[in-house]
Amino acid sequence: MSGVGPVSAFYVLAVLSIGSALMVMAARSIIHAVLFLVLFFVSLAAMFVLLSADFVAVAQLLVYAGAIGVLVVFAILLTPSREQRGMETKFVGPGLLAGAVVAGTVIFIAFNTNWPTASNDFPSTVDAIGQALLNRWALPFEIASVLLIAAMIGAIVIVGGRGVDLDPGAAGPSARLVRRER
Amino acid sequence: MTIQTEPFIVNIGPQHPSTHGVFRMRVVLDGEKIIDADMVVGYLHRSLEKLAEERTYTQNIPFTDRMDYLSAMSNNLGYCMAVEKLAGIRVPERGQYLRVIMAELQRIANHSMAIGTFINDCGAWQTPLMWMFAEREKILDLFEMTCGARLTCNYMRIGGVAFDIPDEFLPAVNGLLDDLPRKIDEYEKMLMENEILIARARGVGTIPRDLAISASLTGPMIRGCGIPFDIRKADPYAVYDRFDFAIPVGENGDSYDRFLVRMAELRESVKILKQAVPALPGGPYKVDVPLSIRPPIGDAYARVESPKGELGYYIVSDGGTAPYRFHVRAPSYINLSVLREMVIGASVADSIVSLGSIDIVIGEVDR
Amino acid sequence: MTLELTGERVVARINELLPDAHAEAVGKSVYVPAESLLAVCEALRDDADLRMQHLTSMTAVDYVTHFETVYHVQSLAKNHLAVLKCRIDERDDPEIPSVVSVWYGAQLQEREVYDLFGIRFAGHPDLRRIFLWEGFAGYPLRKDFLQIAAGAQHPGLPHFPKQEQGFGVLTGPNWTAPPSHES
Amino acid sequence: MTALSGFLLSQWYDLRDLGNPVRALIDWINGWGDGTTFHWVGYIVAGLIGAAAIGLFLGIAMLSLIWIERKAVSRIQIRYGPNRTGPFGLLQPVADALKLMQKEALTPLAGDKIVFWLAPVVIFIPTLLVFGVLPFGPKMTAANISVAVLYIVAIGSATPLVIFMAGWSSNNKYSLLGAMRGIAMAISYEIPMVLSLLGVVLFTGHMDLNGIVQWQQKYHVWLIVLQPLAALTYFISASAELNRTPTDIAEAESEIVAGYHTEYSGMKFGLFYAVELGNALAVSGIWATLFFGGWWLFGLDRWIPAWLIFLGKMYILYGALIITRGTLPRLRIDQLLDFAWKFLLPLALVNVLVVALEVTIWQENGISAGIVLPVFAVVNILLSVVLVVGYVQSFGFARRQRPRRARLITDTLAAMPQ
Amino acid sequence: MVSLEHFLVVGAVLFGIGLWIALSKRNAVLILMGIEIMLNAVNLTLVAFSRFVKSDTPIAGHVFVIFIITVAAAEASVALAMVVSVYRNRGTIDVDQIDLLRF
Repeated sequence: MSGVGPVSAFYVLAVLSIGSALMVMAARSIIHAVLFLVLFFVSLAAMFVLLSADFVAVAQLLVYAGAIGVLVVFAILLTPSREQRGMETKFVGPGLLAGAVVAGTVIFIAFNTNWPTASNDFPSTVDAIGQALLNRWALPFEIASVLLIAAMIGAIVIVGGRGVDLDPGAAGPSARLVRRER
Repeated sequence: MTIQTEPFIVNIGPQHPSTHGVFRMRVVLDGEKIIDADMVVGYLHRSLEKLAEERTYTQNIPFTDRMDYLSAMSNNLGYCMAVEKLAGIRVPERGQYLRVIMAELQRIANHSMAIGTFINDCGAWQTPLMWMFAEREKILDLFEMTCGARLTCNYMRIGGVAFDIPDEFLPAVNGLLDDLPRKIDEYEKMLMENEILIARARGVGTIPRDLAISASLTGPMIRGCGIPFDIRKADPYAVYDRFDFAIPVGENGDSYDRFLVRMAELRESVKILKQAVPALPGGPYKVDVPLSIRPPIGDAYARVESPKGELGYYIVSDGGTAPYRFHVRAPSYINLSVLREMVIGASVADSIVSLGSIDIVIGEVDR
Repeated sequence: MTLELTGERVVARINELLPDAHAEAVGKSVYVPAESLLAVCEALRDDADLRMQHLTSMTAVDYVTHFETVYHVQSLAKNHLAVLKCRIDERDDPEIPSVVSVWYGAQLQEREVYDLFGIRFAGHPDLRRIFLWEGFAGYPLRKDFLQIAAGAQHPGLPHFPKQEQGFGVLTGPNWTAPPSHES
Repeated sequence: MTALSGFLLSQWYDLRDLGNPVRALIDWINGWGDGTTFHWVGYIVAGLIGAAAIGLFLGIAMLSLIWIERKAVSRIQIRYGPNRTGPFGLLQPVADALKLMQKEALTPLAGDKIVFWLAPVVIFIPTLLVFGVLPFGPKMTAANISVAVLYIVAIGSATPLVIFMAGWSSNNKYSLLGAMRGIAMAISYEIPMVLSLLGVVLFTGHMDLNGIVQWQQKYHVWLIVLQPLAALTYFISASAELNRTPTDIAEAESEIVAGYHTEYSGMKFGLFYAVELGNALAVSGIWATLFFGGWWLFGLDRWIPAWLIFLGKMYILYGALIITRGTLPRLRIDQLLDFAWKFLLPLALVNVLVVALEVTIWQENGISAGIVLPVFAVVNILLSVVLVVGYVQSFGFARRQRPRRARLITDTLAAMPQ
Repeated sequence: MVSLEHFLVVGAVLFGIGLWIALSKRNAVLILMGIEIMLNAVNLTLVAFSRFVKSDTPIAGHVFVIFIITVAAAEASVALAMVVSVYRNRGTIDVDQIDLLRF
């Protein structure tokens, strides 16, 4: 990748994503941590655009920044706020060491293998992904959809404490909601 | 183990867009549902009942305008009738007719305001309110024509009315009475079949019939539950017994039925006015009564069907120029006694709608 | 027309229903002693003949020597109205049984009477001041409260009574709770 | 006529394509020095011009919208609307802006100051980004990316988080309640929106907006005729995402004072107010592009500049949003969520199913568009009418709840309960 | 000139940070955030591979990332559901105190 735009964009985004990831670690309150996490997701989406993977970038923006960001926010609101100071366990040091070791090995491998590089730049990945998903990877595609359904139902069953259901009496949009006492 | 979420206390407080004035409801929420509600009033308490004991009977008339400032005419009428009953004064025919005409005009103005703000609480962006204000303006112009003030008219005196109507009053009233029915049809076409309004108001703030009677509700509140109690029919004062009109009544006492009752009452008032205005007799409009009248010792209770309900005045006289005791039975205040039953268990949005359907005016609640 | 029942007719009916409740008629109103107030109200409400199901208005009057609570009761079915009164001679701590158990509508009206007259109602579910704030000393509608007529003609009332200090100028936000550090 | 059009359509003065002067400027910049060293300057200037164009357009559009909205809503309410400031009240938006600017912007003490200050700024970004994708003319799209439709939905899905930021940081019960309501509703309305857009993309085979407009130009038809169900679902769910009146429970004035922007005052509140108008304009822009043929108008765009047609359609469709705002009362939160999950979602799913069926029939046996499109149009319109009416009858109001007028009684004593 | 190694370095550093967060935080929700960061780092490297490495089906990288995104979404929802139900039963989500399996 050459040219002044992409190169400068790469460095800016690299700093942004690594910085926001670090801030998730260092944020005082957990709400700030979530917001930095969303910033991290958005910067990663921008990184994908840089790698001309436009469908993946938009999917990441939609799923991560939109859905999972809000999901984590709701989780925080449902759990007690007194623990939101995000205190660290005693593994801060060893954790940093483990992270550094893993990162180091990957970087070592990255620089020492000669990758058969070829700059394949796709004008538009959407139809290519579509074709791939429904032809070569049709089976994993179906399994993924089954997995999603299972996860959704599982989440509802685990958390569905006081579910609400429809008061059979009144029909129509104004039906009264009756909170089911489990 | 149930997680104990600490109660979420919210003040639907004195400054709130839809509490019709400085009315405060301290509400304990569990999510959207209200677990407990406590009404805090007294922000507009001027203790008129104490002040009235220091002033002569005629000086007290302006106080009655300031109580339910949206229907000043009915307030004046109630007070003057109480004093006349105490002092045994007979009001001439023309005075009686003028009183009825002004009271019914005031009812139309008040109901258009009540319906407009009720739908405003359901969330419509002031559109119905503005439509109905167009009518209300015409009526307020009529009041301004006769007694100089639009809201606090101070028009009635003990023994009759303060001024006779100017010449351009009758044509203006007749013009108004001609296009009012058409306008009311237009409101009904706009509001009656509105699915969202039905969804928001039907079944909200329902009051059972026996609770309505036992909680001494009056006006559209009790008529919404299907009980046709209206003082103009039960205890016809002034010349109401000469007109034939009907009392609208709802079915199951929810906010939507109260809205239907108020809409139908608009029509009934027009029917009364159509009979009263042509039959306006000539002759004196006022019996001259000494300014500092001294009614005989004793007490009297007179009541009037104000747009909010039964407005009663209990006056005790000790023979002096000032009333010994001046008590007002305020319909808005007593209609609030069912607020807890309507609000607890409902969501925040529903509680605002049911509060709007009671149609309270804080001046009357706090006195 | 709403028939305003005379005192004798109501008392006659009461004596039939409750012989020992010695109520007496004075003109159009019926004086009922405090002890038998609840029984009389209950009887009037459930009686098929009078059917007093709707308590229209409930208030009190301060006759300097004694208090009087006034109940205007009416029957929607029979379309007649009666006036019950109850004398309370006690001046400094008047107490009277509450009729909330008979008519639910009396709840707010009794709170108002307690707030403005200081008459306590036994059996009232939630007897608190409704218009004035808890720290307000004195009951405004009593005749001996800040007698303005005795010469003080200025309309505004610079002095409002505070809890312990009797008369004193109430300033700023601390006029509700009595300042704890002083007492 | 030909002389005039010749002059107008000559390369330099082709009003239909505002890109010319910009293209000339960038070529001139790139020509500096020895032709290649300053390309990065050209690159940055082109980016800046695109951004400035959208920013300026949005700023002016918002000012005009404030005036249009206030005048139109007042017309619905039979009153004059602003007519004091300047002729016909035209300076009212300026007056509003100045008023908001000089008002003091308070910050709640116990609130989260940084997040509180950040929320109004961040909420502006999605609005601007959506305009970057809208095709104002055949060659006038800031960024004609190939996944434009999904991009619009992705940007839309970021707003609930910003609403949460605003609601959480103002440390006020009403705003937290409003923020929670806003998020719950925005999420549950996102799915019908995505499915309705899926229907359009499936039918036209393009995901970029300019492609869709060209598709409509090629087949000489507006998509609303072919996809009425998708248009209806998109309009309702998009106006729900915007918190416009039938569904403005996130900032319901009558219930929770002003929802998530209760604590905001001064220009911060101004930003929230302007963003709401900007989003509404964006939605009507998307609606115009997808269903009403964007900048194309049955060949008329040879004479009238394309961007003028697009602006006209955008403002006309914005009128639809004004009408719903002026007339409909607000639904309750649980009714709204019911409406999304029980009415919009099935409708959108059925629409996607039908469209997929139609596309396979059309592509497989290669029937010419001339025959197949009118047939699809009729089938789709009939289907949408049947579905909507069928739903309303079955799920709508049971007969017994249908409101009757109040019962009129003349002889009241007889009708009294004993 | 930005080449494959640059993206791999960024991916590795992000993965390290994600691991660090997951290991050192006491609040279960924060651990989950760390896992999300690690997954995203993997996504980045995959897309970088599909962009720079010679292969007959370069789109495979993208498809793989799509699958990772769906799995991550499902995993996040189930994990947070568990966190909430753990809080509901234990009254706390402090990872140190949830040590029933520890001997």
